Amino acid sequence: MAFDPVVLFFLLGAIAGLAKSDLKIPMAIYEALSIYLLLAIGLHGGVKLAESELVPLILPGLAVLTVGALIPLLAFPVLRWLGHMPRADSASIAAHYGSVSVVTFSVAVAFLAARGIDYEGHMVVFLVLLEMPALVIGILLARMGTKGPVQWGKTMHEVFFGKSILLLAGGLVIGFVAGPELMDPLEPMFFDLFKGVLALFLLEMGLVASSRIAEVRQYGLFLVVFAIVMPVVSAILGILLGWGLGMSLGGTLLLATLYASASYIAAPAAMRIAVPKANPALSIGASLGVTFPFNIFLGVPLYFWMTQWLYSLGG
Amino acid sequence: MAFDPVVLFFLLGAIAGLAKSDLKIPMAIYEALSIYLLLAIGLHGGVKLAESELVPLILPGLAVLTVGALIPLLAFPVLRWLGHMPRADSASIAAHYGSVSVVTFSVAVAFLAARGIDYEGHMVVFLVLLEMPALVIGILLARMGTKGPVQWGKTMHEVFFGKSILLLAGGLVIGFVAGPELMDPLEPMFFDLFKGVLALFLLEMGLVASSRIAEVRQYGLFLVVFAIVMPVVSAILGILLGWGLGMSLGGTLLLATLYASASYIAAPAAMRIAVPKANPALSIGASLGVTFPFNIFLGVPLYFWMTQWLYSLGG
Amino acid sequence: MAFDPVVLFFLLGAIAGLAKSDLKIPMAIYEALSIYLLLAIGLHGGVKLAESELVPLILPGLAVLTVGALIPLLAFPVLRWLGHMPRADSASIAAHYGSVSVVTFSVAVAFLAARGIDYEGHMVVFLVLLEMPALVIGILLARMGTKGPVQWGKTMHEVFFGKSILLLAGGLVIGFVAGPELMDPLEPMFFDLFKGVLALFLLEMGLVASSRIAEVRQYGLFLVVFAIVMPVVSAILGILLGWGLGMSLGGTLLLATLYASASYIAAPAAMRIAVPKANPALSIGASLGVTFPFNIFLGVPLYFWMTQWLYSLGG
Amino acid sequence: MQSEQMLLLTVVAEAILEDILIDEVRRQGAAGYTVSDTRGWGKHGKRRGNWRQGGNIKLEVVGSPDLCDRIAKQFKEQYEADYGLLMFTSPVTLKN
Amino acid sequence: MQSEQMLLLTVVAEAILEDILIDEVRRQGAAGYTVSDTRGWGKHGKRRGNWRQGGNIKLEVVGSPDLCDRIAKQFKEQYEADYGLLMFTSPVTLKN
Amino acid sequence: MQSEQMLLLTVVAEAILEDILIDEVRRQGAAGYTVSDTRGWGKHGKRRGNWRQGGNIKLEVVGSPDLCDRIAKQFKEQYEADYGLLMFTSPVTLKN
Ligand SMILES: Nc1ncnc2c1ncn2[C@@H]1O[C@H](COP(=O)(O)O)[C@@H](O)[C@H]1O
Ligand SMILES: Nc1ncnc2c1ncn2[C@@H]1O[C@H](COP(=O)(O)O)[C@@H](O)[C@H]1O
Ligand SMILES: Nc1ncnc2c1ncn2[C@@H]1O[C@H](COP(=O)(O)O)[C@@H](O)[C@H]1O
Ligand code: NA
Ligand code: NA
Ligand code: NA
Repeated sequence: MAFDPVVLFFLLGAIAGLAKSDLKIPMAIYEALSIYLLLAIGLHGGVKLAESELVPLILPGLAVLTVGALIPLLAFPVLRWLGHMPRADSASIAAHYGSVSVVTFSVAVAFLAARGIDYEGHMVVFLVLLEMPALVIGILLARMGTKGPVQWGKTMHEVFFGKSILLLAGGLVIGFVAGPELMDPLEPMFFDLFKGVLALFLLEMGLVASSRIAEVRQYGLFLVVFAIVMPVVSAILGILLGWGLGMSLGGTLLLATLYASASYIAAPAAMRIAVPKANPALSIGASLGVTFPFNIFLGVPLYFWMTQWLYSLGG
Repeated sequence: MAFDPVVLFFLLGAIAGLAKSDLKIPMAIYEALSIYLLLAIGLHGGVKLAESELVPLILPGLAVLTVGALIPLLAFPVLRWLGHMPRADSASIAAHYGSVSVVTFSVAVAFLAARGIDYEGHMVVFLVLLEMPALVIGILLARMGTKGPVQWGKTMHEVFFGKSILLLAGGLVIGFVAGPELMDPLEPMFFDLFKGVLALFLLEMGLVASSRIAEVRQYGLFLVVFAIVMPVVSAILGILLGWGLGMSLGGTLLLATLYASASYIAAPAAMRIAVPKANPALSIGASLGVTFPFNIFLGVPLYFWMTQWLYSLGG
Repeated sequence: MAFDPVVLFFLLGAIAGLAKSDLKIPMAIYEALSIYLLLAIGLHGGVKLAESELVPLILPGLAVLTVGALIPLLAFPVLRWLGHMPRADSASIAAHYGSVSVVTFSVAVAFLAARGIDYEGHMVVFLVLLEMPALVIGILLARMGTKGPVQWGKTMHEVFFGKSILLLAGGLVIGFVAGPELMDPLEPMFFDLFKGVLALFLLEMGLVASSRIAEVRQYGLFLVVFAIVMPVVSAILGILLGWGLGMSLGGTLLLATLYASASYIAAPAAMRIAVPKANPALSIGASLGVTFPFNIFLGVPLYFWMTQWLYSLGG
Repeated sequence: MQSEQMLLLTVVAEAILEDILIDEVRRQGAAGYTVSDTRGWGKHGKRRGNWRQGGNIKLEVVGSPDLCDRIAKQFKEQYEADYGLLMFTSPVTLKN
Repeated sequence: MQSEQMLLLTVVAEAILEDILIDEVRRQGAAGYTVSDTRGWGKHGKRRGNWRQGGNIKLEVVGSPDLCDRIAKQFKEQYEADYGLLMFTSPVTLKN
Repeated sequence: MQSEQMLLLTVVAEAILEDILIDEVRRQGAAGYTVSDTRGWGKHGKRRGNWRQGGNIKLEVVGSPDLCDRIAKQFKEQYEADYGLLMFTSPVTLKN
């Protein structure tokens, strides 16, 4: 299997982390790279969206949201009763897996680009939409059976005006309003450099993930298995739905990847405020230390292979 | 009116700021973006200058400087006697409005580029020249009638070797010495990315300006009105002068924008040292919270419209 | 002599530093630029290497390493007995001059690119190989005649997993594995921007070097003379070896530059841990304050001129 | 401010709490506060500071013993159970 | 340095004053100083630290009570009226 | 932790020592530590903090007088001769 070079940067970062190298991406750079990626993905989607019709998207959008909401509801009981995990942790992890990862999505986009496969521009709209509901469900799951007020105001604010949603949605609107022509002078920055920035970000992700793997190991095999099986199950849901909605091959892969991916930017921040009893090392460890590398190395190619197989039947 | 997408980034930043989003551009990135913009503008001008003759610029340069020096002398009495503001504040604000804003200039450059309108390469020389004199005038205005020594040495050093002048002038010289050919391998960095970096910088400017608007509101309507009327008056001076000097349409727009723009990088630093009694919240609030957004959204198109109108008469 | 504009950025930085300007490159940006340069040089070399055969490189590689190891062994006695410097300092400085500078190498690469001269792709392999041995030799030289355990583990770890080697070697492997085609989407980031990033890095180097020059002056003329003569001697070794090995003109210039350059990223970190008695102001002052500017302004053109002269004889 | 013995209250906490803690400090009537970015390690594990919310902040408030006590008590009640938190006071002499 | 009781003088001030304050500290004969970047809020409003000069620095000097007094007095005279400034001392025991 | 008088040990040192010092602090049995980036000047010259290893770190440990003494003694022996280093303690009252 020929890996896309970007995922090799993750490997390099992970090696540096495991070898306790003095390589460190400064915090300011990490923040800047993530701001760039969120904006660029948003702008990209906005420009694509400007070329498509919006009304026919409403029903598929609802379907994508509904199935997306199933994921945390599926994950929670597994974690709670199969994994014997505390309620708060089960809810928080479920929220992480119901939400999405922009970087995993970006790797899948790069995967398609390398193969010259097109996809629907509104996938980025789905990305924005899918980020939030799982967080709300996770908070509700955590609250059930406990008392005391949940900091809803603060939490909803954290979610809606958190930088993830704000930059994705903001980029989407700017790209949409401006359209392809006016965006032209911004292309060298936000399109041409995209994959290079992604590579640098993955380097840092490798550094971080390597420290998380050690942490997640403490919590036993169950969580590791969950962090691998859950995304595959979610991806299958995505493939079936994409196929059912008549989406393109590329679009279906992206939907599968969205479902399969677990959040580690928006979800941790929101859960830390709304579900303080949940141990963040567990959820970030699973999503960043296991699921993220699984997805970019094996998951995306696997989901692609499954999608192709299904589409070859249907075609 | 179709806005250039770069100004939409300002809007996005302002929304994030007003909504108290957790989006933050790290200080190191802000510093890096501003270093980049100053250098790139300088290099750009230097390369253009390398293609033009220098001697015929001396007289127009003097005219541009002289009229530029009028602006703080005009602003000061208005602030002092119409606005009843303390001497120090009147002088400091006058200095801010007499000096120039590199980012406003950049937005006007992008405005011209989007319309395919050319301009004189030496405009960047004017940008460098106009940055300083207003600061000196402001300091003198603040000193009149007070006693005690002014920290001239420290202040002049702050101005001449402040990063603004240094990077602009440095870039100008490098671009001029190297010329278009040798600059070629630096183009992807300093030219192609220019508008993208400007967009990111405007995102941060929006974040900052949103916090300044609240502050300036405290000081009453007078300052807000001043921050809108003053740039229009200055722009008109610029348009008349550009027209009188026989400058091109593009060049005249840039001169008007220079006069209309108010400094918020070099001036605040110099004034804080040289006129400590002036309240920085007032001057930065007016220049960044009101004049800057006014200029990029309404001012530049307005000055362009006025210039076009004048030139259609003359032609 | 028409200077490449990138070295003018060094001059601008040095002027800013000497004039005590408030221009500062934030630490995070410095770190990011150096990470970029190391990675980009590695990737560049890897892609070039993917197009060449590896086996015939083993013998020349050994020759390059052997001659490279001579340099610190030559420098040490000069410093110790001619310069009457303490053992620790002599050893540490010898290690700095035996190791290599990635930025000096980059300036030479840009020098060749501007002249359209090609070079062997495996030069970057030599760059990686030459970084380490001199450090080990320096440590051994410092230990001779003293007692107490050397922190070998810590030091070797510092060297092998220091960010320099890790990013260079990592980039090399990624570029090699991916090959030119898969690297294509990474080109805008890692190739097109290379010279621009180098320019910004040199700006910072100028700022830093200007503060080092003052420090090195304290230590008298001997060190300054050493910091100029030593690189020329090393370069001559490199030119003769390159010529003897039948390398191309461009390759020989790069080899000469590698030998002539002195480390200021990897070596200082390793020496500070392994030879704590050595005064870091001495070694960094000489390598960064004198040798680095000497090399980029005069050295590289001089070595090129010498190489050309030799090759014109041979040809 | 100068007559009475003043205390410096130092709070090290997860960076995500910055805005909440600051609001509380202002509500309790402090005359000011100072914040800086830090990293560290404690009962809640390692805080590397790789990114903003993976690090700690240090919040410092100079105030009367009573004010510092009130703030510390409030923080202890609300955040000690679930968040990384270290709080201590030390006597200081104001010089302005 | 160890015999006498030493003080730690902490100065929080607008970042633009960094070089001026440092020069003064050296002129007064301090053996060293330490500076870090901070943000905060006080009588002069919010100092967000979005960019270098929109933030504060914290300057720390370990020295004799006399030295710390001299420095603080000088700063108070020159900068308190017009700049954001907080200064306090606390007793410390040197360990090297 | 609250019964006994606690000390805050502050160590300012060259940034390259960060990992080594931290390992030692944990080995000596501290319950935690806090690190921040600083710059400064002292006997070993100016530490500008232009890049990571050209600056200083400040390492803070709250612990018993005995622990702080042990750590300071160890650092003094191993690093004072060759590295930029400043160490001092001050009494603190834990609030959690
Ligand atoms: N004994 C200590 N000395 C210094 N800092 C500490 C100590 N204990 C905890 N901290 C800091 O407080 C943060 C939270 O502590 P904890 O709740 O123990 O994880 C840690 O990440 C450290 O930065
Ligand atoms: N009571 C306080 N406690 C902690 N820090 C303070 C306090 N008052 C002021 N500061 C800091 O000192 C800076 C200047 O104070 P001020 O002159 O009151 O605006 C503020 O921005 C804060 O960082
Ligand atoms: N008297 C002092 N007050 C505050 N900080 C100091 C003092 N002396 C040294 N330092 C800090 O400790 C570091 C190392 O000190 P030194 O070993 O004296 O060079 C310096 O770079 C300063 O950051
Ligand atoms: Na998901
Ligand atoms: Na103006
Ligand atoms: Na060398």
